[in-house]
Amino acid sequence: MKRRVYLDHSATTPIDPRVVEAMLPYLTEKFGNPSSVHLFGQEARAAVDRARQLVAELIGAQPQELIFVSSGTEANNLAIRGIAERAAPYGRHIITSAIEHPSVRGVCQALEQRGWEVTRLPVGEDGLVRVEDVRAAIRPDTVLITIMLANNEIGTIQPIAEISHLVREERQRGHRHLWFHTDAVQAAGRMAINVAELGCDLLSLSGHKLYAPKGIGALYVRRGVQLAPQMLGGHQERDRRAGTEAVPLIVAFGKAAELARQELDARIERMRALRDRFERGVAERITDVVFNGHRERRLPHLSNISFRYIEGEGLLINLDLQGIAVSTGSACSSGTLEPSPVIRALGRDEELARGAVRFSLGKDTSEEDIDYVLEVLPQAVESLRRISPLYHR
Amino acid sequence: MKRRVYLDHSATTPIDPRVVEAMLPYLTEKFGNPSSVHLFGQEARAAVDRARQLVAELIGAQPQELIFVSSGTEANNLAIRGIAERAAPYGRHIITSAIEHPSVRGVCQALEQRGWEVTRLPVGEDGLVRVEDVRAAIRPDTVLITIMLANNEIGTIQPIAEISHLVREERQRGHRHLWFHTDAVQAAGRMAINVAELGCDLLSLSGHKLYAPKGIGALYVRRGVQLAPQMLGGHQERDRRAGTEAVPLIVAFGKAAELARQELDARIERMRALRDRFERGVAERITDVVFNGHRERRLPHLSNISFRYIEGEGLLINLDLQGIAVSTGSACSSGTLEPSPVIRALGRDEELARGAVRFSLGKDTSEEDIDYVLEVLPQAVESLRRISPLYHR
Amino acid sequence: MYSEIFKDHLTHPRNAGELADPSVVVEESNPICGDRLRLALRVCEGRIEEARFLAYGCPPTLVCGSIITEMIAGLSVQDAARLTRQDLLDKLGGLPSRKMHAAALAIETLRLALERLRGD
Amino acid sequence: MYSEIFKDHLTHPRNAGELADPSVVVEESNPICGDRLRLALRVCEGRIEEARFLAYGCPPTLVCGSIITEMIAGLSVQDAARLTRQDLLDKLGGLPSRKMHAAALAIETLRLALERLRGD
Ligand SMILES: Cc1ncc(COP(=O)(O)O)c(C=O)c1O
Ligand SMILES: Cc1ncc(COP(=O)(O)O)c(C=O)c1O
Ligand code: FES
Ligand code: FES
Repeated sequence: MKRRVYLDHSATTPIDPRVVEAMLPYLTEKFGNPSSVHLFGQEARAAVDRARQLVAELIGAQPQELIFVSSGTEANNLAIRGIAERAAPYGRHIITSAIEHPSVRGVCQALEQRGWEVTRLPVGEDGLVRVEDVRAAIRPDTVLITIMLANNEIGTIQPIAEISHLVREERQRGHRHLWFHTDAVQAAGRMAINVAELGCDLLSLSGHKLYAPKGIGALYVRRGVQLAPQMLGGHQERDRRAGTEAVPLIVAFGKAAELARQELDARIERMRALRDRFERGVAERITDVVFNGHRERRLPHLSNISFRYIEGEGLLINLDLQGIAVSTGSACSSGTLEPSPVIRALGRDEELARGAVRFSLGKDTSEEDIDYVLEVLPQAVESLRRISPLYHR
Repeated sequence: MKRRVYLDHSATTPIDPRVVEAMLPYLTEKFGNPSSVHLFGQEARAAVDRARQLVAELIGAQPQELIFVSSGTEANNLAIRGIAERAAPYGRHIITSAIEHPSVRGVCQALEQRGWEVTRLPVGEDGLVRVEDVRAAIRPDTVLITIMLANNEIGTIQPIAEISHLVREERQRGHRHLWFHTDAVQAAGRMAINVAELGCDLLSLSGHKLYAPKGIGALYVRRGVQLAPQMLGGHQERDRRAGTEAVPLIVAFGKAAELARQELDARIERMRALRDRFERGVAERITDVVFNGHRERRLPHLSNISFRYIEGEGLLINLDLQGIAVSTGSACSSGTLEPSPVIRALGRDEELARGAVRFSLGKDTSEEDIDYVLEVLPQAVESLRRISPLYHR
Repeated sequence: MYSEIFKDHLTHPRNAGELADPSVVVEESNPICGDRLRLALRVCEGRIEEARFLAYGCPPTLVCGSIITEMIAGLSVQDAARLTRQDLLDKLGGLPSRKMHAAALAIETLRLALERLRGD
Repeated sequence: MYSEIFKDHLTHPRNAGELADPSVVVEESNPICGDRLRLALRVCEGRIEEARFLAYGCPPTLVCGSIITEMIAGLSVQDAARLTRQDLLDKLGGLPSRKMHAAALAIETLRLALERLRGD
């Protein structure tokens, strides 16, 4: 069979074999329910505790500050709805950005329908939120700011520490009921994360973006922050998220977090070098391309490119038939007709928004992979352009 | 090492090796995100579709009537909150039973705190809800009845089909905004389930009770029933539950459901025979015991016994130290001081409630396992009774 | 998700490009999503001798352009006018429901081209 | 969850039962949860010669009964009166916080027994 190159690590990552190995005992003999008092249960409980420690270490948190949930989407839902439910008596205004993941966007929209006000901050052409815009948007009834750490389509890294600084100033001025959440689902494992340095109150993670299986995520909740639980009827996760713990997935997440922490620098260096080589290759070989997102302040594994005159999905399928997996916009929002709202938010015209393709590398992407894509991509673009009426204008 | 006998299958089950085998490819090479358009994604999508078909077949449903969620707890939350949110304009009264799982109890309680009224039907000494009590409790503003199919502590099987009959009569009388949910988490794989025969509108399932891993569940929602989604911001599960699908767990759940359907009769027969042998052995060897729950209308794998004069947890640990895993009450409600509300609901005094122990068998429990327990249990009970002041009264 | 024929046309579009001496050229854009299709026909004695297309948009739009030119090349104008959306769908092995309007665009563009011809 | 000493006392309780000729017998019940502890002491010349217990309730209550009788056997009444909850906890390897009241019950029952003795 022809070469297969997976360049869609922003959608999901393959599971690291060391992670599979770590979770395997919990899929076989160590199957206890952590709530059980007997040995089987205690064994499972201990494994969950160890994993919690490892995930906490990835972001510089305390283990008891983490709540395991089923996905990044659930982490975002829990964070925003959990704060909103508690904070409603103090105000019903939320500040967010125009380029959040659909799960943040969706929850904010639902709150809007219940009478909340939502300010969606624009981003510049570089895909970055301006701290000054955040400052200007804060009102006395603002209770939550939710701005992602790194974007999932263009990889831009938002000035979270600076926004936290603002939030602390506000609090000192007596604005006590103001919380700050950041969605770090796309960032984790691709940049160093330290909650103390970021200064946020809540932070979302998802396992399957860092070589753990799908079905597990976590929400960091800074000690002292009160959150209304959204899954009710059980004492798990210190009464903050009911339901039998997904022990094998939690163990896997722990192992993946440990590896991500240990190997972070090497992964970043490798991915960035290959990504830059890729982008240079594209710039040399293909005309009329626009690179999306700030050149420096972005994740090292991701390259978002708009190809003029053509539409991304045709290119995606063309590449797929040649063994190369990429994506247009966010996998989660696919199935819709609208061109990516993220690329539109950069001020790009509709043609560039529809022509945007995301190439996202992984820790195991090789030079050969990139060379193969550089070989195939120009022809694929060319063949689509040849049939485009826009190209023949 | 000494023999280890796991008799806590109601808390969780070991994963069937055939289930592990089925899911393994989705933990390794087939890691795609089902929302992705490329081949990796389509492969994952196809696997999810197949699994959905298999789970649907277990309960006689159509695949599109199933929503995959992360646990039985989430299924119950989604069912009750999802209906309540939609139905609120028509009434704010719920009927439930006194012996529901904490996840149903917890959600009902939370609704009560928001101004809903909840009628909790008692059960008889046999642990069964009376259909006449349900009839009498229905009011014009009743929008939801939620009564479990089989109880998790004593295994009693509620008259769900009869209650559905009532609900249909009510609807014919013009009471259109009335829905019926049943929690079948404990029942699935231990009795035949057919949603057409049961006649319910919603039904909850959990993978880890039928030899699939923890972290996956499903909610059956009869075609046409409108449910407000609780996890927002993504098109997954036909817009009814956002978040990247837990593909390996879904595949595992599908395989486990297939096996449960194929082997159901044999499993039931085997477990019932061993359970009955166990109960006969206990009755012969130990005095002052009370068997809890209706003798016939109950699941075949479960035996709940109150040992007079002693407390369950001491017995649990004593048995655990001899390699036997059992539980007191529901694993999920452990960590509290209150004696099991389920046993209390049967009208037992507090001593019997505190002395209740649940023995729950699995499809692979053997005669030798039971014989070992019958050898160890009488001594353990005796040794605890010897130090009990109640015994020396 | 897509049929083999579909993929084949996507990677090897037939009759792509422009005609040196077209009898008619029309370009239509889809009001729903902005996809575009340009058809150029050379007709001689009531028969479509050559057909060329250019398309911009999602894969179904591109493929419909390629397939429809293949279907009409050599047909009489009358026969071409009788082609339906369903004929096109049958040929390309179906489309997901949310992409049906790609086939509608192709048929509509063809209809317009034939009308324009008659009008000349 | 529980220490080795704890498990050992649970499966092999020391000094369980009643005394034929006790100097004092007290039975206390825990107001929080209804657990019960009965202590019987035989005291001779200010020294606890023998101690027996009976207990009903959760494992910590049972174990506290067993351990406290072991701790006080042979002690002078004065020394026994000086035993604290912490001494007991140290001996049994700690308790989860929600079970601390089991140790409290044991100390309280001992205190009452010694008081009753003095009162006689
Ligand atoms: C930035 C961001 N937030 C949230 C999510 C949702 O996470 P999950 O796929 O675990 O539901 C994603 C994944 O697509 C993401 O990239
Ligand atoms: C009857 C019943 N309902 C719901 C649940 C909760 O399911 P899960 O453990 O998957 O959250 C359980 C499991 O303890 C149960 O027995
Ligand atoms: S997106 Fe409308 S036809 Fe292509
Ligand atoms: S339950 Fe209170 S001390 Fe045992």
